[in-house]
Amino acid sequence: MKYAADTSGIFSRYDISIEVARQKAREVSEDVLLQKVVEQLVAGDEAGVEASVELALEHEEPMKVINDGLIPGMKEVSRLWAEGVYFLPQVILSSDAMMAGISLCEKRLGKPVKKKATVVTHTPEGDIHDIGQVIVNALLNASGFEVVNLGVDVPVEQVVETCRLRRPVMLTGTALMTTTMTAFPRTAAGLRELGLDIPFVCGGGAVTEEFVTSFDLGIWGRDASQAPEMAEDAMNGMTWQEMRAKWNG
Amino acid sequence: MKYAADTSGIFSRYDISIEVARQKAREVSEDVLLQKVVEQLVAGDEAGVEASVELALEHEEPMKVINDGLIPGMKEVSRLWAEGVYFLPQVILSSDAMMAGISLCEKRLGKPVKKKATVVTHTPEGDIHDIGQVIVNALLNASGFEVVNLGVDVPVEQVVETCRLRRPVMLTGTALMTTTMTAFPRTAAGLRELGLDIPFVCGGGAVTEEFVTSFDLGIWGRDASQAPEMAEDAMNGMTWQEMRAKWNG
Amino acid sequence: MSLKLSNSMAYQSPDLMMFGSALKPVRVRCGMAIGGGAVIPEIVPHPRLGSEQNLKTLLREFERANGDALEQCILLGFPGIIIENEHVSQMTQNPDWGKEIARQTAGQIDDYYDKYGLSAGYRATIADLRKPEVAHLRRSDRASLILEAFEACAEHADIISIESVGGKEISDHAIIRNDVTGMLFAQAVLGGRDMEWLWPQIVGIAKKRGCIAGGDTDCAQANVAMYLAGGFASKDVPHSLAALCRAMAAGRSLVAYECGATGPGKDCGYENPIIKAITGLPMSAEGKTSACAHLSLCGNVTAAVCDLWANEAVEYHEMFGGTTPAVFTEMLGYDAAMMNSSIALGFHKELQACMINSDRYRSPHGYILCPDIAWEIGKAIVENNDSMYSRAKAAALKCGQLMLSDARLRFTAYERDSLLGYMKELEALPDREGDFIDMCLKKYERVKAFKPASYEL
Amino acid sequence: MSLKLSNSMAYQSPDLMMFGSALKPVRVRCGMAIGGGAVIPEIVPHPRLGSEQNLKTLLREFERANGDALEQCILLGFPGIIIENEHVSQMTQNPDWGKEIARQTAGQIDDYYDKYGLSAGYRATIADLRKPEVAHLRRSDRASLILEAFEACAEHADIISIESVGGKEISDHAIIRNDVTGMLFAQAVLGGRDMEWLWPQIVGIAKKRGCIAGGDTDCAQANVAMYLAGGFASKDVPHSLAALCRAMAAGRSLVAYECGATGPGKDCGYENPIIKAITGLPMSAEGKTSACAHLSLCGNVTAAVCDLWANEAVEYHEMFGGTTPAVFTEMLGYDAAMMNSSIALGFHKELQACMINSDRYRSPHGYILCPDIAWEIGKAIVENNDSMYSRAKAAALKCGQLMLSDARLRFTAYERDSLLGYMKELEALPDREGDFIDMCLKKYERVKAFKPASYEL
Ligand SMILES: [Zn+2]
Ligand SMILES: [Zn+2]
Ligand SMILES: [Zn+2]
Repeated sequence: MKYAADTSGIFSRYDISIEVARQKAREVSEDVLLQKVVEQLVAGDEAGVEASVELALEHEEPMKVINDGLIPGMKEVSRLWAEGVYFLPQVILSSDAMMAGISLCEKRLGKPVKKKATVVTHTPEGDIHDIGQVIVNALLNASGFEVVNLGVDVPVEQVVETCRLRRPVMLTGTALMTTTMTAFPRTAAGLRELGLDIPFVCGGGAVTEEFVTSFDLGIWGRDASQAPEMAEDAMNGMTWQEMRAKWNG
Repeated sequence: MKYAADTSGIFSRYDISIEVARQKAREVSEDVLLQKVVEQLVAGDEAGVEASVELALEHEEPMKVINDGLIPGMKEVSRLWAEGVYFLPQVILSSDAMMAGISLCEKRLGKPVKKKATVVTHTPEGDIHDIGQVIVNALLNASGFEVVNLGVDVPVEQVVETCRLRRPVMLTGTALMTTTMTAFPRTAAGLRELGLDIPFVCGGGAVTEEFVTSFDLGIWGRDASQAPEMAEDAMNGMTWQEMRAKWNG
Repeated sequence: MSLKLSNSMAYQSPDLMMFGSALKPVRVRCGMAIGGGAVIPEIVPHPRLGSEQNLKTLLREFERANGDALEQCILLGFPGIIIENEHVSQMTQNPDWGKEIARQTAGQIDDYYDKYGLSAGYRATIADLRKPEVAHLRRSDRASLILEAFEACAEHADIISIESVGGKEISDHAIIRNDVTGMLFAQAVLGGRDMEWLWPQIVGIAKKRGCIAGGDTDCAQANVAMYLAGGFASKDVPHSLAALCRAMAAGRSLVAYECGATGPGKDCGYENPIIKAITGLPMSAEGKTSACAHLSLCGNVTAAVCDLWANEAVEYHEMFGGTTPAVFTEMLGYDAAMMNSSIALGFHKELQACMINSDRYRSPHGYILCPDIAWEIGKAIVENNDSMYSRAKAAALKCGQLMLSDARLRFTAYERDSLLGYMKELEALPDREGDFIDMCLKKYERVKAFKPASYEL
Repeated sequence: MSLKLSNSMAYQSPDLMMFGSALKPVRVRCGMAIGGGAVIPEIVPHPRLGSEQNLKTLLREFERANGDALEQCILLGFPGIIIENEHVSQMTQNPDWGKEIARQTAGQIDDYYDKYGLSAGYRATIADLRKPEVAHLRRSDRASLILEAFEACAEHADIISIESVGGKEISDHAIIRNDVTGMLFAQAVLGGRDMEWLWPQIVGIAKKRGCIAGGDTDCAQANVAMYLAGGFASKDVPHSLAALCRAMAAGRSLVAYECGATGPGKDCGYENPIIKAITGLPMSAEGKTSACAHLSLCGNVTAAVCDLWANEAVEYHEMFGGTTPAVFTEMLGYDAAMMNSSIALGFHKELQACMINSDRYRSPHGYILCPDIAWEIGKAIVENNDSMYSRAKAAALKCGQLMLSDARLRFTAYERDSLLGYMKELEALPDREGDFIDMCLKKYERVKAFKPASYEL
């Protein structure tokens, strides 16, 4: 087999030319023990976070470990992701590590830490490529939301009933096939009937902006990574109309 | 340059394997002079038709030349086209020849022959590939309809006004670009406002069945060759709903 | 006539013609050469229904469509791309609209160049609003408007083009009547004369603005014939007539380059291989990857000597894999990558042979676009350059002779009889252009939209 | 385990592998051979939103979509085509629906054969409804239903296939955590075991009904990794991990053929070149012309040893040039025509070299699908056939070594570091499958949907 000596007319490796130089995490805390928590968290090392949180808890209050260690650490991870330094798995691993650390703090506190707000997530009919909801769940967890994950193949009635009981600030739905996304407008209609004007973010494969913005409550999500910021908006009281104006169009 | 000896894996010449054997026109009239008219007409020979019509008119009434010569000749052409023997240009040339023959008969009659019914045709905004209306006009003429051809770049108001004045049994519109077909629903609305429920056949390039059947009066035309039969349906009193049910879906 | 008609072949042999290389490459503003050794994809998105309502919605539509194409190049590592926007009528009717869209796209291209080093260029194709039925081709508001639109777009675009319509009123009449004489008159005499008036003005504007005068295509005539000829089950127009129209189109579209256009010729100019043989200028082509716009029986062979590889037109909307401009950029870009691989490997002659063999004997149209046949037709054009009429007639006759002389090109009985009829008709035509014009003015005087004054006849 | 794992290579050298030819071609009902010397297009239309409402609307939708593809072959002179319908869930949930659509399509195919002599075949791909989260993979209504659907479709279809989902609950967890161990467990151990249960039943049904048991694809795992790896600007999953997952997928998908499937393997099985090297069976592939479904960094190279050339999935709707099945049939058919031209000319090695050079150094995924690399990975599989685990691990290690050993394949620093990390992790894994399974059962016991009983673990 013959290989071309000059490939410049064939392809350009933009990934290499634009690679962002790796950065170390910034120093977040002057407390050596808490800074250690941060570093382990930024490294996505779950066992390491558990160890350093245990150590920190010997000297600090659990809420301080959370507020001055785990949360700023996760913020640092988000920054590295936003700047193109981190890849998704690094964020997920840090999120897993944070959840493990919080769990230890909660054990010490003797009660669960209050979450920011509740988000319900679901997939009306699963497809073999459907990983969107898995990512959405992990990112929402990492951002401090309580995630009620209904999983795949969820009937419309169950989604509506869960929203009635849990009163989430936001509902998400992912679908990959056009023939399953018909569930979305029916879900939205069910919520409206109960007077629940919950922003309903829909996304995934075949789900188009045009379709989602054709029914009330619907906001089109282009990418799973948008979920946390959308949830913040909803938590801060934005209506679905305001969210649609901000995120779509 | 090297050429492959065996092209069977590359292409199949279905056109050759399915070619319909050429057929002579059937004998339509026992009258030698009228049969001559038929043969010239089927051959698409305008000058020949004119000559043989002149000859026939020396012995026959003009309406007999039309009804027993020109019209059965054109029917024979339509049959040959429907059976895949004739190509479009042969139909158009025969149509031209028929119009010339009828014109001679009308001169002898001293008045125009009554047409079957009126059809209005137009193109809201012309595109350089737009030949659909030209074909529709020729085929409708050939089938004995009075064609009011508004041409290209016709404003909605002019179409509606013409329909109000001429009361056609059918309106056609052709468009090639999506950005011009927005005129169709506006035209349809204009007609409905005046209570004119005229079947409005729309077709051409970017015009989809889905779009045309989304507004009242609209019937989607897949191909210019459907126009005469559609006009017959309209003339026979079919409503736009009935025509849509027959031709679309 | 003052225009000097081409009298020689730029390529001394069809064997020298190859995709990706033209004898006279041109450069877009970012420096990327067209015809300089690599095939570049040319993507043509079309705005959705409703987006033409106002400038704002149209700007947004093209921002997405053109942006999606640029982004796809980065995602997949394509080194370069040309984006063409064919004006919907509103963009030419309001020259500012065309200008703002050109400005916006030039800005997007600059951004991608700065951020990633992507080489890209923008072709603005003005809509020819001059409908022969409703406007004088030279003296009418519509005629002024298109020149104004050229001026406006030339400031930002890399390339300006048009698909001019001179002669269409006659060709629409003739093509559905098997009238090869009418097609010759429409394409060579009317189309040629209209271009001779139009193109020096376009070239002047391009020179003033520092952009490239791309070229013209006989989309309005030869492509209508090709579309009507359709596939193997179609019964509208014989394929042999469509092939003759293509040969005649070469004599017509050549006028743009004789007036100073430098290429790249437009994708839908299937006559471009003939023109490249004569002029040595770079050409765009479309084939299988323009199936989104229309079918064709020459899906691969049209790539044989192309410099840009295009999709003709795809309406903007979503597919599972992304928006249509992204999807078609991917397909065009990989087609180009394969061609460029062959160049880098020295296998370009072999790849070209595969393209040619795919379609050479599939249909008459594919046959005459093979480089060797295209070159022969070009030679007939330059050797019969007494007039636009004489060269187009010579092109058609040569085209017909070549088709009939190759036993491997098969015809149905109907196609063959039709072709023999056209040849006889062409051979019987007068020698001198003046006589031919006199004959046609009389023959077509009753054709509704035909106004000889539009052509100063 | 009773299944005999492959212990030799069907192809003695990668140089012997070529598009259009397989060592063991198969024939569809009309007699057309797949892998018998010509590449055949395989079109996959997807029904529109709403058409799944009832059997009548769905029948009408597929009647149009499949009919448009067949008609396009006639219009353009394509000698043969395979139509694949991937079941939307309703077609498998109601096995009669899938059956009626198969019956209708078989009728359409017969009509085109009778009228024109077109050679066509129909592949029915059953939807794997067995979601590990909600159903036992072997003992549940959903498991029974898919077997019932196979029975129903096998009566009329030429080829039956599935994209089975065993292991997906672990791979979804692992892929976004950079967890190569989890991917190995999901693909080789769980996916392999599930296929070992499923495929003998499919093969039995096919034999009984006289149709072809096509094959499986690791769409649910390796393709999810590939989609997430995305293009050059994506930051979801390293491309080097997606490449390792592809190598491991070969060990998994191979099980179908070891259970008696004969190919053609499904288009989206990018692991198919490796499997073809081992088995000699015909394989479908997709590349640039499946841009409608998803982007890929291996648009040309996947054609290098394909027998069918496909588009993965395109939703039915209208484009300017016709409906999407017609448009994509045209593009696929011309791609195939070019490959078949090269075979007829004896230029197939040159064309294959162009395909390979297009993508070999574009990305890791393109690199490992080159025939020589795919063959080496296949060799590692058959030489380490103690267990499904050992061969998939060997495939991944060989894949990583080959990627790292070719200096022309460039990596970003992040990609290289990631790859080195995966290699170290893989090397540290236990030798024996039993030990590995014990380790993983413990490691993943908290993963929500994972039920070891579904795999009899
Ligand atoms: Zn064009
Ligand atoms: Zn898939
Ligand atoms: Zn798949």
